[in-house]
Amino acid sequence: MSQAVTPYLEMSQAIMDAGGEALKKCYQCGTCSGTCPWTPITHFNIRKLVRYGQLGLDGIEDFMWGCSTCKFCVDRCPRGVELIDVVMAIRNVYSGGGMLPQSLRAFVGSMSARGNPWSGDQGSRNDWTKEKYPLFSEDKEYLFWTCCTVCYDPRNVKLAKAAAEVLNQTGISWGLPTTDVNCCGESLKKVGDLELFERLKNNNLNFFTSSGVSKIITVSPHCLASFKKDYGQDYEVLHLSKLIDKKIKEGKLIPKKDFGGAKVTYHDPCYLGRHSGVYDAPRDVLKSIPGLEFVEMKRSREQSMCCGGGGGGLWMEKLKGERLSDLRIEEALSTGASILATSCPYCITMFEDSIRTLNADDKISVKDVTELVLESLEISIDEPVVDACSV
Amino acid sequence: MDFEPKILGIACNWCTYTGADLAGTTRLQYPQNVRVVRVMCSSRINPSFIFRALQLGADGVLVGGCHPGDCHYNTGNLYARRRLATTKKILEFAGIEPGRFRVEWISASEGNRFAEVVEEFTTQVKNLGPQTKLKIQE
Amino acid sequence: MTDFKKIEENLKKEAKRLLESGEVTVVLAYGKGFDEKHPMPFAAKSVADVDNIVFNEYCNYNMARYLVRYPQGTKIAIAVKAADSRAVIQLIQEEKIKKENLVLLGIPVIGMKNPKTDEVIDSKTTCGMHNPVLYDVLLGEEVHGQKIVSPYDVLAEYEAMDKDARWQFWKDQFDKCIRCYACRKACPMCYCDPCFIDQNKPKWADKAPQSPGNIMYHLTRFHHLAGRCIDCGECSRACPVDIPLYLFHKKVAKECEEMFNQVSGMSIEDKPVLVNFRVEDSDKILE
Amino acid sequence: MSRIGVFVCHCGLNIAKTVRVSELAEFAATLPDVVVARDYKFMCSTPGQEMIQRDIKEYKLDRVIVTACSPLMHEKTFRKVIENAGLNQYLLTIVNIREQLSWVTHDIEEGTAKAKALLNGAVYRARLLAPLTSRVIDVNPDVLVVGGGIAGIQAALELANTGTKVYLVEKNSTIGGHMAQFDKTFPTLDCSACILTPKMDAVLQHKNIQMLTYSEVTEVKGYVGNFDITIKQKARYVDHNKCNACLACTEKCPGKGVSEWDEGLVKRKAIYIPFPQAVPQKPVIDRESCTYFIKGKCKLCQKVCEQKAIDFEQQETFSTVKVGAVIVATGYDLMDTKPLVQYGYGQYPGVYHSLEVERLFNSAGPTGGKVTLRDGKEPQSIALLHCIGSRDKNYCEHCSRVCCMYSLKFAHLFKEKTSADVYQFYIDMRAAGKGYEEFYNRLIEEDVKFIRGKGARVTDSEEEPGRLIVEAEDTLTSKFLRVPVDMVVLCPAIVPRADSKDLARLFNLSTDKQGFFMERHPKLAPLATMTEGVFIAGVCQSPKDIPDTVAQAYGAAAEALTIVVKDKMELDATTAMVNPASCCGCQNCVRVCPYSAPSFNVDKRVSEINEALCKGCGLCASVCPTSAIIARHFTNEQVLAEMEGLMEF
Repeated sequence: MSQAVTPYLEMSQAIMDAGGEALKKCYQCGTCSGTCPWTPITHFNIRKLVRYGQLGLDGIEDFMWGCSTCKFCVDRCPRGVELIDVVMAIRNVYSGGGMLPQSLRAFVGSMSARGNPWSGDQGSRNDWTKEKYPLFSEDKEYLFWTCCTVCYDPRNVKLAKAAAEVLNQTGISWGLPTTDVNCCGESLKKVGDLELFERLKNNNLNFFTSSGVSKIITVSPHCLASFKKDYGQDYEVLHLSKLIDKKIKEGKLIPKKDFGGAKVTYHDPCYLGRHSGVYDAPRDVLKSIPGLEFVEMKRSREQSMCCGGGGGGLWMEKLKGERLSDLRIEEALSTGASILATSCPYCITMFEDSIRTLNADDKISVKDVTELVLESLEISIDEPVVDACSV
Repeated sequence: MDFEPKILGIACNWCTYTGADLAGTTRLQYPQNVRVVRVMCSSRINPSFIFRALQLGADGVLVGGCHPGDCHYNTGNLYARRRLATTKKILEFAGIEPGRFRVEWISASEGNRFAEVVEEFTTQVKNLGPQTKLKIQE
Repeated sequence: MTDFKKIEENLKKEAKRLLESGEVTVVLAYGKGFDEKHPMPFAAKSVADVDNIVFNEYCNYNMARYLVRYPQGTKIAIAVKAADSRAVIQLIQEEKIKKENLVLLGIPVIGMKNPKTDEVIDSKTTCGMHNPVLYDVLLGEEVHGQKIVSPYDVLAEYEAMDKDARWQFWKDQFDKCIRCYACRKACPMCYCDPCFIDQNKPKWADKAPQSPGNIMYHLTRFHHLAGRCIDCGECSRACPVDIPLYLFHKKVAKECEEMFNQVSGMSIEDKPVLVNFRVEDSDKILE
Repeated sequence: MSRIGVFVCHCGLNIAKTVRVSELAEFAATLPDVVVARDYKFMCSTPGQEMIQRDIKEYKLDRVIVTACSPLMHEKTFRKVIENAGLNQYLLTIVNIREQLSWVTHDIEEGTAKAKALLNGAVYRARLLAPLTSRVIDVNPDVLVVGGGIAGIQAALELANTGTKVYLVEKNSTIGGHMAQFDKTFPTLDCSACILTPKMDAVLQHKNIQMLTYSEVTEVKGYVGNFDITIKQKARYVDHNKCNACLACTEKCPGKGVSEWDEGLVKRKAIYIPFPQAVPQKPVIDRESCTYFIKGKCKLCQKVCEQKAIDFEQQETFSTVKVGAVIVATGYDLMDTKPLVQYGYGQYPGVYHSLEVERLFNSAGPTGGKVTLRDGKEPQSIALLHCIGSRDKNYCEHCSRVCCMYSLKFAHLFKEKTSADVYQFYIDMRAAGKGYEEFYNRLIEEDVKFIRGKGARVTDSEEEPGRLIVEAEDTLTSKFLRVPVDMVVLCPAIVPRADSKDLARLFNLSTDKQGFFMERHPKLAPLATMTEGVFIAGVCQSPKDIPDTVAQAYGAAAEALTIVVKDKMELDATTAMVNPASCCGCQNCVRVCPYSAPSFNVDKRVSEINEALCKGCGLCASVCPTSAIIARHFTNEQVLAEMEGLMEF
């Protein structure tokens, strides 16, 4: 077989047409790939992806799915290339050609059929509430937008409950979406299925409009970023950590429980930090909890490392040694912290997996900032234990 | 046929006129509705020039000067800012669409800004339609 | 209520004293007209003239109008109501007159009337102030306790109009103009000689009383008076076809106050706003 | 009735491509007062110029309209042309149909239509033009040079050698600039001091140069030919007339300041000369680090000074010089790289910027020319990181032009002075200069490791504490590299001086997007500025190397000379005047003029304008309510007529 290839500029044009216009600007300096957390551990190479895109070359199918859209490269790029747009465009063009990897097919299929990535029954979206919390109505100020992951994933349901309880303590009026809504579609868009994303988006927008929503609280930074950047509407969208920080500073929430000097470190979710610019609020919240000793990891804030769960990464299988979350857990462990706090359900899922595979359960636990706040308010969300005993 | 507005541009020699030249040197493309009168400084612009231009049938007037602080004559554009702002308020209260008169600071190095402003302003005036209020009917 | 008789007495007394002592050579005040409703601007040059001085609720004229007619250095006493004193201040700012040559006979007053309509001139058609801003002698008790009404309130109705309606309103008004120039004649700030509209080189506008020339005349005049008009309303009262010029002047004054944070004729230390600037003026004013 | 000739230029295809030029000429012939209209391929060529001159005579033209490129390009050319044909130069009108028309549209219909409107406006305006007489002024024969780096030094010497008196202002206490900080110069590797110090000395010795060190320009008045420049002499606290440069004071001084000259790598005394070859060889006292100024007592220097030259009471002084022309050569700063946290400057002691490294090589530098790290050890491995902040949309978009080459020079010197491995992390190697590519080849052979990939991050090594790791992708192999090194050298963007905006304001210069001073024309007038009589040279205009800087200095000297060599010069006649018959005495003109050109004649009750002070901005004309002020060449009638013409079609 000949090694010679010919540039295939129609492919290049197709990528640009799909929103990857920015690939024209790239001068291949390698800042992106040198910055990308994946380069050292996988064969994914963002610079090479752009280069292949520029010339329309074949052969990127096996590594184009590696990007977790952490935005580190975009912030550093000296040419202002919107690399995430390029990734989305390339994925769009290729998945349009039926080249979706196996592990993402279930994800996209579930999104298409059920409107959520977890193959959950749409009608049972609010089952976790046990009808304890109100639905949104016009007289409520805030819509509490529950991410699909906190509705369906058993670990993250705890986060949903914690969030709901904390919201009740803040004194604001809030309600939940009905089960008609679906996933915000953020990850789906990053996977390149722009058409399905539009459908999900419009469905959600219909709900917002018909029920008179103007202020939204999200528990997942992915929903936050999506509503702010991709939905193109003028809603006031707030991440829960910002609200909690505000309410603590106003004296509406008063953390009481003393953690007795437990060491906590904080992982900046890419979509809360680099994508949305929220760095201080979750830290201030942690620092306001009595008896928690706050330590920083080496890579923090703007320099934070990615957990690997963005851009569809949460649904893709990664080999051991090719997982960013493993590296991040090691970094957290090296600080001596016993609690790894974060503010994103994806990060929680990724880290809990890693802790299990690294057998670090006894050394560190992952908590959402909201869960720690609830604990410090000395409110329990555990199911009544009476029944369990009586069995 | 689409309405093609006539726009009078008045540009100061040192910044905006030079910037407009730069747009040409770098071959930027923009709509050709603006006809530019060159004056030495934006402060040369008498408010009556603006009223008169509208009477002569200009659908819009675009004034360009150096950025405040960078005036070739030190402070000329700082006076111009006040005088042209007042002109704008008078036009507005008389019932002339405020979108027909615009003042922009465009430096000699901002060829792209010039092209951008002309593009924007032309679209804006196009959307407002022909200016008939002050135009002297033959 | 103002005691007009008392003020007239005081005015005569002061005028007599100033002329007698030679402190001034002329007293600008008001004299008898063909009836009580139509007093006249009056310049008393001798003690004998003083008897002809009157003051009543129809003495609206802004006597500052006449100051620039006298040769520089003439010692003048002038009767000033609130707006009149602001005109004097504005003229001092513009270096047309000097404070040291003036004796300001301040008249605090409420209840001045428009002789045409017998309506009280209030903040609607004048600046709404009752006490002179600057004076040397006060001829009556200062007025206090009046309800404070913004002179700009009257604009609300016009500002709320849609721009086409507003254009139609002003076009109709300006179309009435017969170009008699009574407005500029009555205006204390209109001292230009020659007025731009009378020039042939350049010819800024047609001189015939037709729409285009009328509009050019009025719009340009509004700009010339921007930040200088002291809102005495004399232009509108002088207008034989009742064009409410005061409305436009008020609007420009309001905008100038908002943009430049300065009110005309309030301090002799100020510089007229359109021949002045601040580096920190915001570009927002151009939006 | 005037007689107008219209000359439409094709400018090759530049104009003719999007404007139907012959149709435009035919159209022109139909306009009022136009007696002849022609089009021609290149109107600025000799045959084109001769055609205009012939027609002026043949048709008795009294107005000429040239429809061509921007007036900023050839107005002067064509003014000469018509003047040589006996017509007053101000009777020329240029219609800009190239920069502002044919180059900004592709549509020939649109182009031709707009050209007609513009031409019509020009005809209307031309009919009202008046002949103007240029003012002739005396020219001051002296020149001011601002900035005592290599550009300023070279320009000053050139001028002085022609017999011109030069004032050389330098804000530091010595001349020499950045070049005096360097050890070697690329690509020839000659010693910077060896080629610079003789020139510094020549400045000191030259009878035609008055050196004003530790000084700054604070005010600029006047205009070309007659500038009045106020210069602040900062307080040195040492009387340089008395000081005999024995430097006993600097030995005794207990004060400790940070050596700016050594880029903060070492301390210096409070009374000091920046480096041994400084010119002048006379110390100054730095208030910030002087024990006396901090604590109120010490005065050791005063005690040891036999000349009694120390004067703690000295104040800053101001003087005014009069000059005919000015050369601005104020150089550059390096960009502060601290905000680029990924490179660890200021965080890791092993990370240096390029000027610090220059000082490490220099035998007069903090290490006596030995390359050692801050802990005194010799580095075993060194990484040079190109394009730090340069070619970067987030910081400076421009290429700093010299970094590739000085990095090669550094690599060579590292190889010469240490046994270290040297890595270059680059995006593109730019070696476009005489002998530069050859130098690059030489360095490749010296076994410098070139890595094509921008350095992405510098971090400390977990395995070997104290070492640094440079992370980057080698884009040629697509391998992610982690290179352990002892020393990282950042090549930061070259940026305008921090105070360049202030200077631009003083001299009325324009600045480009990055803040460098703008030349009048990028190709044809690279040293002139928008301010007549003010020229620029060196890196203050844009990043460049020493050969280019020196070449510009020669050029700027020649430019300045063209002004001061003449006793008299013509000034633009486009000033304002007052028609006293129309002046209402409002004095608005007096209030607004930035140059105090108008004054009020109290006796006549009218304003008058001093034309020598007037710069022709026209502000007074627009604030004059009675149109009594005539802004020559931009009169109300002329502007109104042009507007009318433009709006007619």
